[in-house]
Amino acid sequence: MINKVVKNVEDALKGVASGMEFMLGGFGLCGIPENCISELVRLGVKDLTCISNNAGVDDFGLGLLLQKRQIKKMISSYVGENDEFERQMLSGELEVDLIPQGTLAERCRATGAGIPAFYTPAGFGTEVAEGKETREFNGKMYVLEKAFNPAFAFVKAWKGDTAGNLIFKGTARNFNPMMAMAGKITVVEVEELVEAGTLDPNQIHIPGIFVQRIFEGKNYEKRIEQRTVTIKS
Amino acid sequence: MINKVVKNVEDALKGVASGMEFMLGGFGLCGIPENCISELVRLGVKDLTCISNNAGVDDFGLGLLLQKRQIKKMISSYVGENDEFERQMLSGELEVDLIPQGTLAERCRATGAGIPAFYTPAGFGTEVAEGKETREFNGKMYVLEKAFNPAFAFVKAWKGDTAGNLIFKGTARNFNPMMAMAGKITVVEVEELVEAGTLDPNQIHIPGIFVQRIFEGKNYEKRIEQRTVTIKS
Amino acid sequence: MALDKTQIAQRIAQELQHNWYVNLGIGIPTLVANYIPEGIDVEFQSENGLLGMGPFPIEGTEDADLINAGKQTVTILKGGSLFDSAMSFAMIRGQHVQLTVLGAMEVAQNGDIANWKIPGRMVKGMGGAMDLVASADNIIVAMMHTNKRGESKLLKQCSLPLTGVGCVTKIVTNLAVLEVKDNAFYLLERAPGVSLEEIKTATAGNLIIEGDIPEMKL
Amino acid sequence: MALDKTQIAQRIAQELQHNWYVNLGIGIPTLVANYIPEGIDVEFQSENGLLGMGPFPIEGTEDADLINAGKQTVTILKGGSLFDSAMSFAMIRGQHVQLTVLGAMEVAQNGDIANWKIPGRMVKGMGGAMDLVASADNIIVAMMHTNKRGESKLLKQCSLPLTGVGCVTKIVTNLAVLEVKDNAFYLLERAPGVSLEEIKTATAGNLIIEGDIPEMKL
Repeated sequence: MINKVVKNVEDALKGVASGMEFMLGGFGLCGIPENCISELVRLGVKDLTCISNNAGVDDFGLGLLLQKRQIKKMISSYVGENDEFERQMLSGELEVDLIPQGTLAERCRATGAGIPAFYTPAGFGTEVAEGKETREFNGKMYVLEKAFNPAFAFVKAWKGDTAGNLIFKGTARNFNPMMAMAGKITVVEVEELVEAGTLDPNQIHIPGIFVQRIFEGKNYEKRIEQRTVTIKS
Repeated sequence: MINKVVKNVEDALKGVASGMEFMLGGFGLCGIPENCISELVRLGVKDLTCISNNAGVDDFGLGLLLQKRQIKKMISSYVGENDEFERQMLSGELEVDLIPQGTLAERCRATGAGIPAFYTPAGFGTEVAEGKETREFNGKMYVLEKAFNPAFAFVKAWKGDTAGNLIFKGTARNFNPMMAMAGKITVVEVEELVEAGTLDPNQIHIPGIFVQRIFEGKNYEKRIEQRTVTIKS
Repeated sequence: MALDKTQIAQRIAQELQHNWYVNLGIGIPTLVANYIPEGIDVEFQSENGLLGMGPFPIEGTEDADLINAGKQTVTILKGGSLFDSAMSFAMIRGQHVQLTVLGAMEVAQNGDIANWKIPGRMVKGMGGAMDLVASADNIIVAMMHTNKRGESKLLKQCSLPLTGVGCVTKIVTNLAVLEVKDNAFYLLERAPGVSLEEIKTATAGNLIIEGDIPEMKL
Repeated sequence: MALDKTQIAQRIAQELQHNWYVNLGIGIPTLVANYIPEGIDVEFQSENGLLGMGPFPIEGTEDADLINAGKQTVTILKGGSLFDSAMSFAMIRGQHVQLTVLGAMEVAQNGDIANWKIPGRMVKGMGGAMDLVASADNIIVAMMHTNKRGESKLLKQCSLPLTGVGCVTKIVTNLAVLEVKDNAFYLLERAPGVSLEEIKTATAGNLIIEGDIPEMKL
């Protein structure tokens, strides 16, 4: 059994440097790698390109890196809910590449799966397709989209084992599995780290082969962006 | 909750006709839709195109359809272990399209995922790439491969619920999940059919949205092709 | 009288058919889930990775790990499933979702839709909208017939950057139900008490009125 | 003396490095699993959907739902995982597998490999071989140096239909260990007691012999 465990978040992020391209899992604040983001803030690495569906809120998630101006470019599908982001984008400090959410997900998967490019209907006829090859298949038009090449992927899982096998929970799964497949170095923080052999091999969402480093995270806040409830009648 | 249950294999295969293109799950004899294959034999439909990684053995799996000369064309990655297959192929009765296993798997996934085409390195420089578009990405050569368009996909799962959610077991998973995604009509036979709500939603391999018809199969033989064992010392 | 947002949702709910999987966008579309007709089984897909989305959780049971695409805490119904974003958009692109309902800033008579970007204003992103409109066969737009300045949102052609081309099949507004085909808006129903004249005035694109146009029933 | 198949597997096992994921083809490559060096952790990938493949099951415990790519009943080790074929080839194409060992009918000095088809004979198919050789950075071929008719299998160029182009990095035969680079076979080691002359005679492609060539240690 190949052991992927690292001692702590400091060891997990060894090799991280300014100017790098990262993937970061999560949808909104759900399933984000909180410990890795904190450590990126502490390390103070700059000029980062971050591939992440969203950009956090002002004081949490990727918003923390934006506050410190550590991000040069965001590659996302939706970046609302963040005033600092808006300020930096409108002032031109921050580059933003907006891409359709499904295209983002598929490009992440393609990266990990050795597919350099694929065709998708999303964005055809819109500015998203500008400068890209378009093509007809069976009477419908498609856009050619390409894989990424991130140096690190930072992933949050629910449970993981010492062999790097991962299980996600609820909708905190979102982009995390494909990003886990895509990192040249994939760093995973889990809520619960267990011994290899504990998890049912039939129920593993992402096999350990994709994971280079795993550690048990601490002090998860798991903030809720929109707390909507039904009041008991 | 949308209910996908049909009474039996007869109802499950309604609409099946000669000349159609099918996908059939399984790797060797592992995870094949035994009940659906028997029913196809009984129905006597002919001139079928079968997309399946393998072609069964002489007297089991797709071999049963070959015996009755119901198959016009096989699309597979490996068709050994079958004398009748060899005879029909060499005599020209049977058309065979051999494609790399990973390409087959990815083409099945692409079919279900609305990806009309993708690039893969497999087969570049070989006869598999003849007549296909090839292209360089990042200094490496790739072949353009396209999705299928099967009328039916026949899938075997371990457990399924009335909403069509599926869980596979062991290496009987193989091609079944992608084929389940790909069928215009996906028919699933399961060893155990349970009420919706019984399976952990976090542990479902294929969501019911991909499944049109589900039923509990009978009399599974689950033959082993190569029984290899360690003798206890 | 023109419909309010809740009534628009109510009218759209009448379009639901038995055994359909449905993706509801943020805003008015979300409200559609409250008006599922009796005897109709539908399942709601949320593109962040959830099928069989249920109502908001009972206070105190909300789970940060279970949200919808609008980032609201939700529940999952019996028979629901959880999956990753690649699988979620495989469902969408692969046309396994039978109906998509979403809002729009503009719809053109050829079915083009613009709903993600206003030049010169902060752009938040298209999220999953471009995938949804490029893939679905059946797209209903839920919106007000005119914008805040009183200008028609049903146009000969969109002036804003597009989200998708030639994709909208039906529009339900506060004034009317319209089908989009043959490069025109075909009026199907009027909001109760709303005159044809009112709808004509509010529609900048090519509006086709054939025969008697019934009032909506809510 | 020339190696037997078991010894070829034994020699290849010396190439295994700590923490490598390895895909072993059918035949001689399968035997490599029996000779993992002490202190080296490796995991075996079987392309039908299994990582952490273990030995054959104890008699009576074999499971029809747990086989390897050669359709043999196997076991799964602690820390192993099960997945579908698309995920399996995502691992392979995405270069997450560090070593692929497979057999061949012919290897050319430019690294081309032919191992799936003989014109005029029944063709069984390429299985996963084309994906493996097109994707892996590190491909070792395990084979006899010559075929049954005594003809060299290490050629200037392949005569049979190719499985992959310019991909083989190393060859271990019954006679020698060779590196494939710069359009030549570089002799690295001889089988115990096998002469350079014997290897030269059995190699039709461009063979480079630089300095002393040590004997293999098994």
